[in-house]
Amino acid sequence: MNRFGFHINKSRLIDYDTSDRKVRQYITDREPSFRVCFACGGCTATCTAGQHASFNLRRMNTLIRRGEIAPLREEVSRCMLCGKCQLICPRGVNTRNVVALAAEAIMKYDRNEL
Amino acid sequence: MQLEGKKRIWAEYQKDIPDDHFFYVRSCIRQTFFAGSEQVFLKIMRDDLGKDVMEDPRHTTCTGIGYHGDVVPFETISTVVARHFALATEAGYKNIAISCVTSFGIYTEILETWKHFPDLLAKTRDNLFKATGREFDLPESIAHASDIIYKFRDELARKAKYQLYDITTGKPLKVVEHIGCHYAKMFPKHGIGGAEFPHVLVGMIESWGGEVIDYPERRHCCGFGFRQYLIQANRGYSISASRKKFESMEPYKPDMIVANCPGCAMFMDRWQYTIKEIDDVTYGGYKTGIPTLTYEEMAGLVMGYDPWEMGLQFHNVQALPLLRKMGIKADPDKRFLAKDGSRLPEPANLINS
Amino acid sequence: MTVMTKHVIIAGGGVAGIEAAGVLADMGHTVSILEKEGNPGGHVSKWHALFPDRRPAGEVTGYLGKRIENENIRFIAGTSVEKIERHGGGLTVGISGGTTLNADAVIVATGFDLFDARRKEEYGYGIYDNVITSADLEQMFNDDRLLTSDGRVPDRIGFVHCVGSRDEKVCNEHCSKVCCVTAVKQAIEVREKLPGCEVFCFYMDMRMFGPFYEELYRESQEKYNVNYIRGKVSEASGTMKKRVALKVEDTLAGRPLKMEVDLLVLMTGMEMSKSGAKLAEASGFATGINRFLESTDNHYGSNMSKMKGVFYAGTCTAPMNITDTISHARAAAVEAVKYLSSK
Amino acid sequence: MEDLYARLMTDVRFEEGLNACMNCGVCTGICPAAEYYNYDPRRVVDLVQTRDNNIILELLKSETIWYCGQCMSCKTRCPRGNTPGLVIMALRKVSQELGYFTESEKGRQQFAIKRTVGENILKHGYCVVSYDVDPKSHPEQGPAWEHYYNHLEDSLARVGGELNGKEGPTRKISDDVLQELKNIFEVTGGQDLYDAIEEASELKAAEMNMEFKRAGRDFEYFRHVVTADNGNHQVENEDIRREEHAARR
Repeated sequence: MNRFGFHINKSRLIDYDTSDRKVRQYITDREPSFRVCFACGGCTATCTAGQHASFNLRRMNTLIRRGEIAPLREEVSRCMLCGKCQLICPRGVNTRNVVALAAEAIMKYDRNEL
Repeated sequence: MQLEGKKRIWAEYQKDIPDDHFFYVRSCIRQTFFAGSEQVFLKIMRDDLGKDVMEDPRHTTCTGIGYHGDVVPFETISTVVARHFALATEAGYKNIAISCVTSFGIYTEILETWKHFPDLLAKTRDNLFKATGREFDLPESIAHASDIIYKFRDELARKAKYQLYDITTGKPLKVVEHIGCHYAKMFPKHGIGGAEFPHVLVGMIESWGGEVIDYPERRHCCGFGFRQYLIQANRGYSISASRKKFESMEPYKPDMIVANCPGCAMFMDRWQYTIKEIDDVTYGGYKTGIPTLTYEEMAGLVMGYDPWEMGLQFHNVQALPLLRKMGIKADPDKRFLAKDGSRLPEPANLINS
Repeated sequence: MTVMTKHVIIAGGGVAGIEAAGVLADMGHTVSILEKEGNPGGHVSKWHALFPDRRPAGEVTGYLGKRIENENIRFIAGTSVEKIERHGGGLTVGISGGTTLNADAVIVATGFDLFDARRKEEYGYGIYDNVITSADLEQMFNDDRLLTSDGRVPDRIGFVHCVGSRDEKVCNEHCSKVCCVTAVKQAIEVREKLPGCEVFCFYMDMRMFGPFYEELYRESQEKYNVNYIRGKVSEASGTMKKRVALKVEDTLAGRPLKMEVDLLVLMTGMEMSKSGAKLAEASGFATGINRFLESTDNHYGSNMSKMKGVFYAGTCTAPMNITDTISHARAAAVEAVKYLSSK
Repeated sequence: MEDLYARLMTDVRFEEGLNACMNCGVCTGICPAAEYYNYDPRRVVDLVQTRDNNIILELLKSETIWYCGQCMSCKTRCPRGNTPGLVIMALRKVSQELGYFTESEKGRQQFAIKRTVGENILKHGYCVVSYDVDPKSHPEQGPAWEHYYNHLEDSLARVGGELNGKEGPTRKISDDVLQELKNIFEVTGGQDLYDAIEEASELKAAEMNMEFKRAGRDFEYFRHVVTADNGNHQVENEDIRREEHAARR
């Protein structure tokens, strides 16, 4: 700690002018149905992983769209890929594939391959 | 930007400010950190404008920082404010002039609450009588002290010795105006110009020859946040909010910041120093910091008051370059003097010194 | 059966007024349409294209133009109805200029005003150059000139829903219904004209109430990659580069968001028209808390006023799309005919 | 359990501050606290309007209600006429009255505000007084303040004031006047709130095995509440964090 006893805080803002949407692009190119999510939350309500851990696919999708990928690393690993969400999605999003692609994209992102 | 649009809004939010006979209440923060500002306000009012301003030494804090720090209940602060109304009533004054923006917000909130809940007014009368034996009439008007200077800005402009004008370049000074949140965000119709485009400082700056900067974070809070500054562990909140503003205004190369709220003026000065210490970053066109003034100090400079007798030297960002631009001759060696006129050691690490 | 020709005055020559006149004229009545503006058609005549099928607005104005080419219809431009009074068995209608006319029945079709976006001060309409309204954008489409005030091709455009609607700060608690789908339509049009331009709609709820609206919304996502952010824009500011900086909460992410756009489009809602409000006040017509005309019953009396012989048509009673306005106007005409034949 | 919602409703600020929220987020969009804390005023209002006493109890014990800076920017623009900042003020009051504030790190800080600002009011007649802003505990005030503070009488004289004078800035507030203030605090519940803060804090200090004194500021618990920062206040997802914390234990 510095002599003042506090730090200048980091911003929690989603800054769309500087955020990185490569992961979003990667997913959308390979799974176009990702675009039509209208954030009803049906996936999250039915989610098996969500019953036991704080996994929220609806919110994860939103963060990917905004280019906020930092929380993604933890999130994707929580999904058990059971696919129940896909059965319930009223817009027919291939949610399972979205999660798989997100995991793939974040790996590539970290290796500078995106 | 289209000025016509702003003028339309300014025309909508005007309020009646009385012409004379004010009962003045001081501010905790202003009298502590900018005592010279309160004094120069009184001098301008009394000596330059010939107004009657009464100050009763028996008035106190409104307890606003305690109220917004959540240790003082609404019933208590209402009664403390009612006591000030009682003092004004006893002295025969109907117009309250308020030094502090937090107080101004609170006075407004209390009067509005009493309007909607008359039983709370009755209860407050009761409480005040029980506690002090005092009774009060509601004031006819309440104004923030900056409202009053705004009202007389053109008269002051006619009597001014200096302008907000850079004599070295022949251009108006670029001024960032910062309005304390509690001035109009809670009750837009009680602020000159409303909440989104307040005119109270813009009017002064333009009347006195300056040019106002409208930058994206203009309306953002300075970050005081009451408990967010009072407690050391929380101060990251406070400094971060000010930094956000500095970064947003920096590209416009402002010559100074002026605020009508004592807290904002204090923080926007102090945080420039702290940010320099923590991150080695200074703001201002030439990395010299941006002098941050109270509106009384700005008015005082224009009216030709001695900057050191207003206390401009007690800011971390020193105003010497600004004074040079305005053509004000002020001896830097006379900034820090003892009562007997002897020189005190100059503080180290001031910005712009 | 012989039809006794009666004289019906219609206050307002927009979609509702013209359609009601058309129905009455078809049935042999003499109709005078009094329109305060110089031309018939109302707001739609200034629009470029219509939702949900994005047909040119000209097709509807063309239809309306043909509708008033009827020997039983007299279209009086530049004249407004100021006051309606009942005298014995008939109605007298005070018009601008101080003259009065007699009528057997009157249909009020004074329509709506677009919300004056300057009243939402935090968005800076009329102050920041690149803040425009949905009506301004239609004009840009008409002029085929989709540029910022300083002549740049926009890279990013934001649409703010509910400007002047669902907002007690401007005394409009009602939903204006059509702005959501208008934003979707305009977003698609922008994406078609400028494929390189990112488009964002800031909404609270997507109210896709009509046939093929929801489908249009989906198409905007699927085919046009329009972005939707759930959050009411808190504040817009001008930047040094004449862009517009926005502050909003992305409520689905639960975090504040900031973004700069080149153009900010305010989806202005519908308000009771000022002329309609004046007429209502002078004539003693009841208005609701939303300030639109209040009919005798929300469900089965939506064309009925409390003054015998006076009927309401279209958006003077509530925000409506064109389809519903035309249906409502036809119903008003039917009610008027029923009344006239019973006299 | 006491009906906490009903209790909140007796606060005029709560009644004024809470209508029906439609979760538009206009408050959070401009909230300075939402940017630097894991804080969302929209969510607070939405939770409170459930009227669920269990949820309200959680809030009263939470860090969440202590993040707001009461700038009141949320009041200007709410399309439903709510003021999340006022709702927060009402929640904080009840949290202190019922002693729940000591359950959170940020809430415990109320004790220090009472001992500083709170006591200044009754002792000196002002919330802040120059001789109490010690540069040692306020290094962020910088060199200008340090000079001013170290030469208080000289500095004040320079700007036309007198320390503890009869009038003007930083004058001495007379004992009669201070007595009036004390009476007001007694009559209006101000003193009760002070007492509630003291009482709960003393209990908490004992529970935390920390030194506590009934006056002053020079003891462990005071220093702790002023400086403690567990580093979790900005964390993106508090739930995840809590869960992980439990898992590690």
